[in-house]
Amino acid sequence: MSVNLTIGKAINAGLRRAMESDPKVLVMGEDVGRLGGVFRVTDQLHKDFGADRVIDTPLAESGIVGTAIGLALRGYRPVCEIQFDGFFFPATNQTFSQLAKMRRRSAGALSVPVVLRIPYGGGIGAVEHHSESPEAYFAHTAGLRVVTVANAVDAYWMIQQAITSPDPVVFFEPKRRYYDKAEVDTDASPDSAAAMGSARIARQGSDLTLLAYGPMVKTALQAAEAETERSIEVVDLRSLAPVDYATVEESVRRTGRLVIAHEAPVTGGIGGEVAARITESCFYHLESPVIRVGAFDTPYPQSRLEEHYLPDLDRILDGVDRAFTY
Amino acid sequence: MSVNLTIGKAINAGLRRAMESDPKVLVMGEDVGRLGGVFRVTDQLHKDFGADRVIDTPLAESGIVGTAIGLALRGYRPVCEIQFDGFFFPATNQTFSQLAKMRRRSAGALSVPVVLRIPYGGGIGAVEHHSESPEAYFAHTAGLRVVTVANAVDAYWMIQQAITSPDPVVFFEPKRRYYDKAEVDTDASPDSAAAMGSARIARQGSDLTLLAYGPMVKTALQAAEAETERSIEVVDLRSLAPVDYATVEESVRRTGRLVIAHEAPVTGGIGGEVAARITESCFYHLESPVIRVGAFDTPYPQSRLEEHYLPDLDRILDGVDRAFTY
Amino acid sequence: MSNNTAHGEPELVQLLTPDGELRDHPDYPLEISTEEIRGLYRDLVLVRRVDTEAVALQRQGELGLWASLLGQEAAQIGSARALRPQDMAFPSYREHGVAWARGVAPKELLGLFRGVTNGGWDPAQYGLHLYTIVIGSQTLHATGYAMGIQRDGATGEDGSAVVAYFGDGASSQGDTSEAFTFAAVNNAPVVFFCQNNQWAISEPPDRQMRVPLYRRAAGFGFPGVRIDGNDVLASLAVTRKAMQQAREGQGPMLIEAFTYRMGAHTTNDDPTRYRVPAELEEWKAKDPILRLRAHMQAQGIAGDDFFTEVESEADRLGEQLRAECRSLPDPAPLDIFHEVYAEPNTQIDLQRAEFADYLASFEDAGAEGGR
Amino acid sequence: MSNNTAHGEPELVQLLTPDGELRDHPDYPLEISTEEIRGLYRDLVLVRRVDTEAVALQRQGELGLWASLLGQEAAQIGSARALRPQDMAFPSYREHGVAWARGVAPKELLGLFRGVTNGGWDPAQYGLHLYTIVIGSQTLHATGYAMGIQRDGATGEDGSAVVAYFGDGASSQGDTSEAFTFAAVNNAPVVFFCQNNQWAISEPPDRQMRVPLYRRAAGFGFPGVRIDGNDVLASLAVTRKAMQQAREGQGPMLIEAFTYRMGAHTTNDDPTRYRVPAELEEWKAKDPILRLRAHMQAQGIAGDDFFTEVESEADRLGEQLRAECRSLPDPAPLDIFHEVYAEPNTQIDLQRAEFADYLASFEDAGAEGGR
Ligand SMILES: Cc1ncc(C[n+]2csc(CCOP(=O)(O)OP(=O)(O)O)c2C)c(N)n1
Ligand SMILES: Cc1ncc(C[n+]2csc(CCOP(=O)(O)OP(=O)(O)O)c2C)c(N)n1
Ligand SMILES: [Mg+2]
Ligand SMILES: [Mg+2]
Repeated sequence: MSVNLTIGKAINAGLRRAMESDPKVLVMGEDVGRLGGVFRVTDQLHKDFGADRVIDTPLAESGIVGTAIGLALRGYRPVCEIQFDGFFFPATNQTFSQLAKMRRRSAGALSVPVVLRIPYGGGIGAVEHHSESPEAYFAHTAGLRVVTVANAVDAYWMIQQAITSPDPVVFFEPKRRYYDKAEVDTDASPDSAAAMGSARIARQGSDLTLLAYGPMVKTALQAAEAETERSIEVVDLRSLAPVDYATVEESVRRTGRLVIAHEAPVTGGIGGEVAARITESCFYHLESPVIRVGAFDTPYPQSRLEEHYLPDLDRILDGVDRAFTY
Repeated sequence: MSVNLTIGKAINAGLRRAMESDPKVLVMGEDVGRLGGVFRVTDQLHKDFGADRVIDTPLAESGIVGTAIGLALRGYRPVCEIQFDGFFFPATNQTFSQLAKMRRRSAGALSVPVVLRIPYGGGIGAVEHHSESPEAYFAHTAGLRVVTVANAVDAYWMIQQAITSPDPVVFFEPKRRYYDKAEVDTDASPDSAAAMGSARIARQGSDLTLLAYGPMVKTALQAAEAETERSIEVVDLRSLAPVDYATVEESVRRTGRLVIAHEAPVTGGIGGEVAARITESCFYHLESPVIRVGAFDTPYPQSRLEEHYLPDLDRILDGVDRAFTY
Repeated sequence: MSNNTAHGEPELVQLLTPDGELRDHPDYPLEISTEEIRGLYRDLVLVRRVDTEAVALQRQGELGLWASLLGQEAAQIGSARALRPQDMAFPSYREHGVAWARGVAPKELLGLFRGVTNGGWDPAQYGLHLYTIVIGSQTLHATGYAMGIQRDGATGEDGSAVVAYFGDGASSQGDTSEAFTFAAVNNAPVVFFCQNNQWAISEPPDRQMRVPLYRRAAGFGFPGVRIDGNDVLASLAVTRKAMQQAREGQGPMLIEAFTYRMGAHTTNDDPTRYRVPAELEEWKAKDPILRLRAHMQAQGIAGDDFFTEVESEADRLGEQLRAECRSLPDPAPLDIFHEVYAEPNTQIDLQRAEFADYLASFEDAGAEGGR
Repeated sequence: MSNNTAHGEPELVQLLTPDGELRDHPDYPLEISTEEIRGLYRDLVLVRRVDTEAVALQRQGELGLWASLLGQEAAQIGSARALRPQDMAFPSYREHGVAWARGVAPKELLGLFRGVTNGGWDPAQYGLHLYTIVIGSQTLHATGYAMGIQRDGATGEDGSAVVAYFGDGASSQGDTSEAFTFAAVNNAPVVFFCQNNQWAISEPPDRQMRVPLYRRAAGFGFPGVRIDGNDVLASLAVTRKAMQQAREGQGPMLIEAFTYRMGAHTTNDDPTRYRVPAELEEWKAKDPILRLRAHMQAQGIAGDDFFTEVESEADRLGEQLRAECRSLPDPAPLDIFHEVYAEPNTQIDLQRAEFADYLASFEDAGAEGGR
């Protein structure tokens, strides 16, 4: 059955399907119960699955991830909602030092299939700590898988893939795109979905590869459309750790140029890593250095400045222009 | 007066001098008092400056950084010791979301000149969580300055510069080099010291630039010596945020090749950022892609494997060789 | 699983009943002039008006968000009026009454919620730190600040102390417990003031605690007390005593102000999803303003002209605030780089320069406005 | 600043005095056979021997580090022998006695300290989670695990419960307080067992707390009790009751075992820098093994032959352990990549392949051994 779903509702539908098919799947976090989460991503789940499976936790992120680890050790599959990107940090120790390392340190004896759902990114006019893009911290942390989605179809499938994955998965949700809609065939077989680790060619082109993920994919597609002189290929990265370099390299070898756009500050962001890797593997194919377009290396500013802070269509096209000056 | 000091003792001497010249300087952390810290870096300070200025804190890293912020808001200059790299993470929220952002969010009304001293890196045969290299997380966090030292002279001066800096500084100490010695002129004027933000040409060369920082500088110098066929220039980065690109670029433009070595896992590490930046700014000067040599993208392994996990002389020279295959 | 939350009716310090009657309390004798009582009334009414206006401004799109203090005026005004100029308060994000009492102009508060600043005032000037949004973080800042007061030797009868505001939800956060520990072992002059407003967004206190919060303090080695948070006199008297004890070296104390969040969590929130109207009705009967007015009327502390005058002062304040809100200056794009660092920073300075050039390129492009 | 730590002499559950006399306790009646008592004695002696051997092995360079349990044998053996097979224990890093009682072979513990593994045993097999080094973290894992037991419906008289071990220092960590909160509001079947061994490396308890720790529990809404941690019978009886109450749905409990770390923090530590010998002497008189032996002798529970046999068993165990330690297999270089992820991972798989090639290049280079 094909339904028109927003990204938020697609995740909700994916959560529901996962909970239906596996009684070990739990949802936990602040306000995920009767409220359905501040973005309503867990809407109705509390009513339908009960308070034992949809757990309103105390207001403590370390506690959420720490108890989720314990639940996972007991055989459960907790899906934790971190209410906003900026509120993840109290859980860093449990995520980076405990969750990420549990499998290897036990030589595989322990499995902690925890999913952390994190609404991330800016552009919603919010106050401080509600617009962060912390994905690079996670991608630098061995033992975690890190993914993000840009449309409702991926949202529906990837949340389910994240839940069935035996590895801990950090699932970044592009909060300013929560209301973007697409047709989703919710009855399709899971096998029909692309693998969670794969990148996606979101638009074909021949002159330059424009790589984006999460909320920036839409902006990248708009930029590609606006660019009338050159043919831009847009790659939606989807998996930030590991990165599907096969797809990115194939594209870059064809186009010879790469621009990477993300909302996170440029310095130390995902873009630097991808640029370094691609430059090494595609050295003789690159006609210009990889150009990165991201936020500035400053704290996320007050919301009246965010349109300047975040890369937009113009900034991306400026990056594209720069790539052609070499 | 020139004295032969280990890196650990040089930091101790620098702390002492800072405490003598400014009564607002405090030292705080776990076991920094009578014990003098597990590495004895605060040795004798408790005896000489008392428990009000050398504070044995409760065992809570978030509490350490959080109260240090409060002390700084009251006009103090707290120097916090985080006992080991792997125990920083409970303090991530206070460091990334509070300390780093305080100045900008207050439009400069608030100053939080806190120093976090973090012994970091591996190679000491330790158990889990005692050998991490988390510097990239910090360098990706706007509002922090991030530095590290590779010898006793820099250790002595840079800890003092970190303390006098009005900005929060994360000061990474290469724990496996704590006992490396050098002559330090402890009476010299602070003006004679190089600026904290500057990189240092540790060894001159003409065929390839080998960039390292902290514990890897020594290994890099050894590799440069061992490499008889090519002339290797070694740059000690020292400041990881901001990076002194002027010095790095000048070197790379001369040599045409760059290899970066660090202990942290390659993916998402400092090396990727520097590689991306240098590739953009020195595109026409690079005769090969920037090559990175670092740890693998796995959790730090049990200590019997660390010699394989960490880049060593051979791995660095392998990287140098690779740079010359292009 | 049954949650044995057992929130019975613990001892609760109340000096003014919902009907406006004064009650003596042996530990918290009230010394207050009628002038002060009139002042408190005025405070309560005016901050409620600020709040009402702000909610309206948000509805009109002038603010991005607002966190209403409706119902919590007494807890805030009472406690903040107990402070001295040299004291320091660390608020969370709902302490508009505290800000008011500390002398911060209401329009300064709007900046954060309008998105034109991330802070708004100079904390040193008012003895009020900036709002803190990450739950619990400020409890540690307050404790560290109090440790600084100790090191300054600024304690004693005429000394300084600190108050840290936080919510019932915030009590679960590790930072809050760590603050209790640091304050206790350092005997720091800090008063922890929790407004237990019965909700942390959609979660009731039984999701955060199993016994009344004020008891938490004893386990950390300092006194805790529950007060009627809708009683401005209890809030004043108990906070005054706690602050004085802290100043005089008796260490921290926890005050749990039992109150109620009459509004939504913020203007983004829809409380109908999780709470029943009956609860609101019950708490309306305990309104902090009505009871003080009843008391003043019964005791002849103020007449109708006073109440009318406060009402029109509120009207003027509201009008002024609406105008001030709309004229809050927008920040300039290059403010993004402002005061990220105190010292020159090559990374930031370069980006600022590049961005200035980029912005200029649009101006150069003239009327077409760039691409 | 004066620290009013006020660690008086709070109520402390003791069933066996330092002189070996039995004392009845109304709340914790002891039901124990002489066979069990002999078993406990044997446990105490053998884990002490394991510990002594491990310290020696570290001195000989066979271990990188060791955290000695000397002095804490009774707290650990008593509590761990109170567990049932279906229970789960979450240790910190010093719980060698707990590991012993759960059936983990001592050599498995050495792996971590020798640096050949980061864990060593399969937690499910023994009902003992791996050691956790980051202070306090395991208290949350334990609580989550207990919440899982609730969801499995595995509570009740024959059900399961969890015990979380932590230290006096760990009580300051935010995670520990969060675990108390999560356990309390969920009424989770978890017992928090704190070995207050008077030191957190060089810091005495007055740097962590102002009143005895067991009182912390009441502030979170569950019972706390202090026991004589050098009394194996008290540890057994109180833990048994706490676990049974937890299983039966009465929720969490905190046990503070008042004991003493007789050795250094770890083999890296030099306690002469921060503590006086007199303290040690005082605690030697409270030795857990001597008092049990005195009791057994006085009551005729065992004769000399028994004690001699345990001694020679300890000798054999020590010898075996020395041999086992030296023959623990070293990990292979490619183990670095082992089980980082369960699923194939392009990033790791590539690095493993490259590293295998790199290693092979040295072998190819033949006898010269590479560069
Ligand atoms: C660390 C953190 N987690 C989550 C949030 C999101 N959040 C904002 S307010 C709030 C509830 C706070 O409840 P309480 O402490 O009772 O204060 P109140 O809003 O009732 O004044 C939550 C969960 C946050 N700001 N910080
Ligand atoms: C989060 C964290 N911070 C610091 C350390 C370093 N450290 C290891 S043991 C220890 C003291 C622990 O004291 P306590 O909890 O009393 O346990 P004990 O060692 O006495 O058994 C410290 C500070 C750590 N392991 N984890
Ligand atoms: Mg509340
Ligand atoms: Mg201890």
